Amino acid sequence: MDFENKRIPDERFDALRPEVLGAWPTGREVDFDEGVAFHHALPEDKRFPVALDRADAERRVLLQPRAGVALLEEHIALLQLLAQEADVLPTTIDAYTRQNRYEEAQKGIDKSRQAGHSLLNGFPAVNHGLGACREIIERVPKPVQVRHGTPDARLLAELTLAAGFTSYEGGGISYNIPYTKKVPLQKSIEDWQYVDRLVGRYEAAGVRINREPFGPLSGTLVPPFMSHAIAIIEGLLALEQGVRSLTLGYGQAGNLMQDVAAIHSLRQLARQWFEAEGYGDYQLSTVFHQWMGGFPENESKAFAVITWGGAVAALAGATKVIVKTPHEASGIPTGEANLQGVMATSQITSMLVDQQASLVALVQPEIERIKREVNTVLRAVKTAGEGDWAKGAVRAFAAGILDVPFAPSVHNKGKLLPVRDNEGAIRLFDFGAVPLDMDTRAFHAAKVKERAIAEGREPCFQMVIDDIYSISKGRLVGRPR
Amino acid sequence: MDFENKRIPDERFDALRPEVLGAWPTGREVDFDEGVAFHHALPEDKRFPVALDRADAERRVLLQPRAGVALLEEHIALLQLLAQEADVLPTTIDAYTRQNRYEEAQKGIDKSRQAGHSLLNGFPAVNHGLGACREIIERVPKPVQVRHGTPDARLLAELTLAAGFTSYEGGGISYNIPYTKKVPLQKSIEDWQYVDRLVGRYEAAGVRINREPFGPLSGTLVPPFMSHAIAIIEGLLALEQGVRSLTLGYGQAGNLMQDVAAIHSLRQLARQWFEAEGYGDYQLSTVFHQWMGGFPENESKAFAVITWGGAVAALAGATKVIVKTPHEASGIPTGEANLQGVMATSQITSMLVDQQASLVALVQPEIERIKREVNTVLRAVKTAGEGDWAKGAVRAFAAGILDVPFAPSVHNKGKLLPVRDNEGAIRLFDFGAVPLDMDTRAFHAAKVKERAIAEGREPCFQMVIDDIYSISKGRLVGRPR
Amino acid sequence: MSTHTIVLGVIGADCHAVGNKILEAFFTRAGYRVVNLGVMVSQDEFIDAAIETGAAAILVSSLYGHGEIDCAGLRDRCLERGLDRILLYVGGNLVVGKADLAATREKFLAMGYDRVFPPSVELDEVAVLLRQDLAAKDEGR
Amino acid sequence: MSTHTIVLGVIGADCHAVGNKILEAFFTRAGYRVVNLGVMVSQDEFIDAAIETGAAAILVSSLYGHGEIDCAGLRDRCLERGLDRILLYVGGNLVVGKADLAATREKFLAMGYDRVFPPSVELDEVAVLLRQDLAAKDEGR
Ligand code: B12
Ligand code: B12
Repeated sequence: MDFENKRIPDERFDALRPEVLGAWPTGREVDFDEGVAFHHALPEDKRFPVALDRADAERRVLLQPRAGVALLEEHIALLQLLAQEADVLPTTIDAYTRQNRYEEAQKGIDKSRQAGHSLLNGFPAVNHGLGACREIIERVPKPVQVRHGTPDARLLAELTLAAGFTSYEGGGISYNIPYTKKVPLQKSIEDWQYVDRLVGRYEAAGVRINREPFGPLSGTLVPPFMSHAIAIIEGLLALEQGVRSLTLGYGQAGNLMQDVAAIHSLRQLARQWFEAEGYGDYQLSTVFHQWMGGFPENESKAFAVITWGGAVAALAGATKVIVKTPHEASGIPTGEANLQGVMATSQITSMLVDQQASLVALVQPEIERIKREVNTVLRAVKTAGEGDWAKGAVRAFAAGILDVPFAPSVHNKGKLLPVRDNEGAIRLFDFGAVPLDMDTRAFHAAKVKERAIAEGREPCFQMVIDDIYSISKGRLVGRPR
Repeated sequence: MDFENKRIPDERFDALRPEVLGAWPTGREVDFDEGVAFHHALPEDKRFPVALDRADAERRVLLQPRAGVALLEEHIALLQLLAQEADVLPTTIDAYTRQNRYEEAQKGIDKSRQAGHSLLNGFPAVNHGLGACREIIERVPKPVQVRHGTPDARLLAELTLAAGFTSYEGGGISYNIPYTKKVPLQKSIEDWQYVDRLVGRYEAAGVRINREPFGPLSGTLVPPFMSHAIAIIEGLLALEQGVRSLTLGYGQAGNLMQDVAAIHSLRQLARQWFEAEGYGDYQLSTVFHQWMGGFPENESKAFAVITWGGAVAALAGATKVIVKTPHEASGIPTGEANLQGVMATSQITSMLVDQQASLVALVQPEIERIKREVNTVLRAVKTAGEGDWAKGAVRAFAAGILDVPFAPSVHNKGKLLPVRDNEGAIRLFDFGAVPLDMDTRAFHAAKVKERAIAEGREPCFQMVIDDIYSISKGRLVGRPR
Repeated sequence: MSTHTIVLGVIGADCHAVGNKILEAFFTRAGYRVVNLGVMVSQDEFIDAAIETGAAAILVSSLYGHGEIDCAGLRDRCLERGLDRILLYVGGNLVVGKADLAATREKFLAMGYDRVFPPSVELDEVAVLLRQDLAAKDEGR
Repeated sequence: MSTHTIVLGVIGADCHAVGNKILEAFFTRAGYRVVNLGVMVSQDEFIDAAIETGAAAILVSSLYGHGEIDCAGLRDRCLERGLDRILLYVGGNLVVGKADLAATREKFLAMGYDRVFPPSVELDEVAVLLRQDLAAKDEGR
């Protein structure tokens, strides 16, 4: 079959399935119809899409931590602890499972049993199998999402969705470029078309499952327009396969105006492009990630970064905020540290949620700028794909039209270089091959120049390095010392 | 001598002095000329006015904690610890000393020695005497300010200024109305004229000492215009006595726009009124107090409140921020908890300090509103005093023109009732006898109404109570549950 | 049902007025005759007011940390002055520093207070306890 | 002065690329010939590259927490494959969780690494140590 942005025909999907389920013994446990029945019996307050809708209606920001450990009981206990203060919960998958290295995941489970504590950086859901995943849903009182970073996440999706998870993070671009080195983009997009089609089939069976492309990408100085463009492409790919509940994401940049503008523009752009491409009748929400780059080691300082993220999420009116912890710079957090991050965020989001309206007028110019950039890039992607978004995405990465700063993938050009301006907004230092118009280029150059003058140095790569370290060293703009 | 806003003549000051210094044996240790000589020898980086000037020039926010314990060695160790992260330091005085109850303070010192830990809520500077205070200045590497709440702070000032402290908090109104029950306002203003005159004498001797009226008053839902009016009156009283370095203060309300507007309007109003009243050649700075009302007990949530205070201080461009601690709701913080508050604040202020300019345009209407309110009230005070600010202040409190919500003093009418609007800004529910113009009244009423409608209840006293508790319960606006 | 009188106040050199105003509003609404002495109340002022008004309980607040010093001896002073059946409640940030609640409670119970409350107490719960304690006292009469 | 070659990479299934790019820039500027293998590098890939380029040191990064599993046995494997004099440095968030630095260091020293670094290490300090260690090695030659 051709590689293109077209709904996978049922015959083809059914033909692929045995191979997917056969990749690891637990795959045999999957029974789609039984899964659908289980979902139908799920109470409302365990359903992710319901929680998202309610939050937007009530203008509340949902709080979601990341969390996953090697063993089932410990994992459930962890989520139960976090459920005290979090609105929706995660099951974060370990990094071996993300690479489909189930043998190594098994070693990690075994060694964790011996060590008496988790040696894995997440919950190896595939190895644990369907029954274990089901237990999570049954014993945790709130909606649970699978959060990972898996380029081929087909088996993981089959297992966890059948088990009753009601939201699934990732996408063919956002779980490839920042998370892998060599996986071809066409391969990961195809594999994610499978996942989205699976979600579409649940939808057709009356079971709504939320899908969330991973917004922050490399988490490091990603300009909003680039992550927005990719989020919208992943949204289009998902809609085509029948997904009907989408949460588009964005990782905090650090500048108040840019971040608020980013969330507003993300919603507006998504609606525009989805409509223009002929999709209606879907549920759209946004997720704001607290600072995804390097954190300060000191826990009090980490609390400040966490709180600022929560503040901006609330002021921007995001539907959901992904919460960091005071242990971020050091290692996977204990349950207590994780809960602390949620509590700090809870305080600040509920303190600020009534002040959303105040900044809208102010951020309008930045909204317009982001829109213009995204529209330019998306048009170029569509052209590259001769009208097809799947082909367009692959070709755009090859050409550097889409380019994610600091991503590890060899399929990413890595020519686009971001840098902060004098107020800490992320601008472009080197445009690489991204086809921005001349006015936009002039704007970025002027902003970077302004900072360079303030610092008495030429725009240079050291500036970018300084910006990478800045928040972990207690600044936003990486000024020379 | 008449009670009026006139510089105390030297003869009168000299005549008062023996009585002041005789109030407690340590008063004998004071030698003004020796004190002046010590100040002249002080290095620049132990001088408060220098730190304030530099911060404004470099657009940095100075961080200052509160701290004071019963015994000298412990107190110095505490300040040395805090000096790691704080820019300027305090010596917070215990509550017996604040009421000139030196015998009780002595009991507190003795009991603290026995107990092996501080049983006092501050450092009893008068009992410890000049030598001990001098040691603080000598052994602490940064500028140190006396922070207290003393209606008659003459002896404390004589001792600590001669010892080398370079900043002194308080004022005849702000250290009376929120801090006492029965002290007549005329008495406390006269006693603070003495303090300001003393500072003026140091100034004349070439020693600049910074003075800081206490901005937050009762710390609880004080509308900005009321604290601004009082801060400006105290500024005028201080200038008249020869004070030349003034830091005007404001306690965070919680609404971003109102708080940023408050700091901007405070600077502008002070300049206007000081000039209009004929004062030039002084140094003006501002201090922003992180939330001064009830804190959440949970330490993570307290970190969020602290961080938000730091964020707004930076966005508003305050010269200095007074930092709370994660122990705030529970008790006097340990040194470590205190340092944690400073570190969180340090992270957020340095992350946001470059974004000050962004909000100026947006807050303009709120700035204008505050200015109009303050101007109305100050004109009424001046009229009440027949042109004299000292008399005006006393008469304005008696008439309810000046009125501090929730203050304990019987000389405060307590008729003004504040309440939050639907975005959390502090507005007026009951105007009491404060002479605001009709348009302003209509604005407040409309804002309160808007909230009442959103909550489906009439504006009522329960709303005010809900607002008092709200931040400690994780909200800003005290919505019905 | 008899309306009990209760005396409120913040002891010592303590100026924290907000909680005190809320306690006044709350207990008034709860049906008590409230005599509120405000802030900075001495032990004798509490006792004078209780004697004068025939109060059934004194609710002492201490927020500023000197509670340990200021509150000691109030029970003895009450007995000395003939108040031998009065309920003594105390609440607030009773000692200096973030202290262990149980230890603080012990300390103040040992001083002769009938009940000891942290600042986070729900006033509705206090009202229930006060009703019970007063009823028990009335029966014992 | 001879220009040493050093091999950089992030071990295992670890995709954290930012620190790796910075290490490359830093050591290049410090005058080394840097062979950067990027992320997701297996033990054998490290060794192949070191043999091929005659590298004097391998700088292993592990950020994602599986360092304890991924890094074990690298020293033995080097010896097996004839790399008997190579310096092995390791750094990053080496174990799962916020761990005691000293304990982690012990653990990795016992695995045969010459030096072990936390994420907060100043690269200038690493450069000094690397210069010293390489000089000592050259002398010992
Ligand atoms: C950005 C980031 C990501 C991005 C990475 C994008 C990319 N491709 O680069 C994304 C979002 C994709 C990501 C994913 C994951 N991450 Co991550 N990530 C981070 C984060 C926030 C910053 C890392 C960073 O770029 N720092 C900036 C650079 C400059 O610093 P650095 O990486 O530490 O490198 C420096 C030093 O470590 C040192 N150094 C490193 N190696 C060596 C070697 C030697 C010899 C020497 C001398 C020095 C040295 O020098 C470097 C330059 O200064 C950190 C937490 C933090 N530090 O705040 C977590 C963190 C590293 N991630 C973590 C985890 C667990 C994951 C995931 C498994 C998801 C999960 N379970 O949460 C996945 C990994 C999947 C995979 N296959 O690897 C954990 C690791 C936990 C642990 N060790 O206990 C961390 C610590 C967060 C946490 N506390 O949970 N992550
Ligand atoms: C606002 C405030 C101030 C304002 C007070 C204005 C005024 N006149 O009212 C100002 C700024 C003037 C002030 C000054 C000082 N304060 Co003050 N202040 C606070 C703060 C932030 C809030 C208090 C408040 O109004 N809360 C809201 C009300 C509704 O709650 P509440 O007072 O706790 O009262 C409730 C309960 O405690 C309970 N309750 C109280 N009494 C009783 C009694 C009974 C029988 C019962 C059942 C219940 C009960 O019910 C009340 C209603 O819900 C608290 C810390 C906090 N809580 O966050 C510190 C705090 C109380 N202050 C403190 C201190 C030390 C001082 C000072 C000495 C300065 C200093 N060294 O820092 C001076 C006091 C000088 C003096 N002479 O008293 C400390 C006390 C420390 C300790 N106990 O270890 C605190 C805890 C802050 C801290 N962590 O350091 N303060």
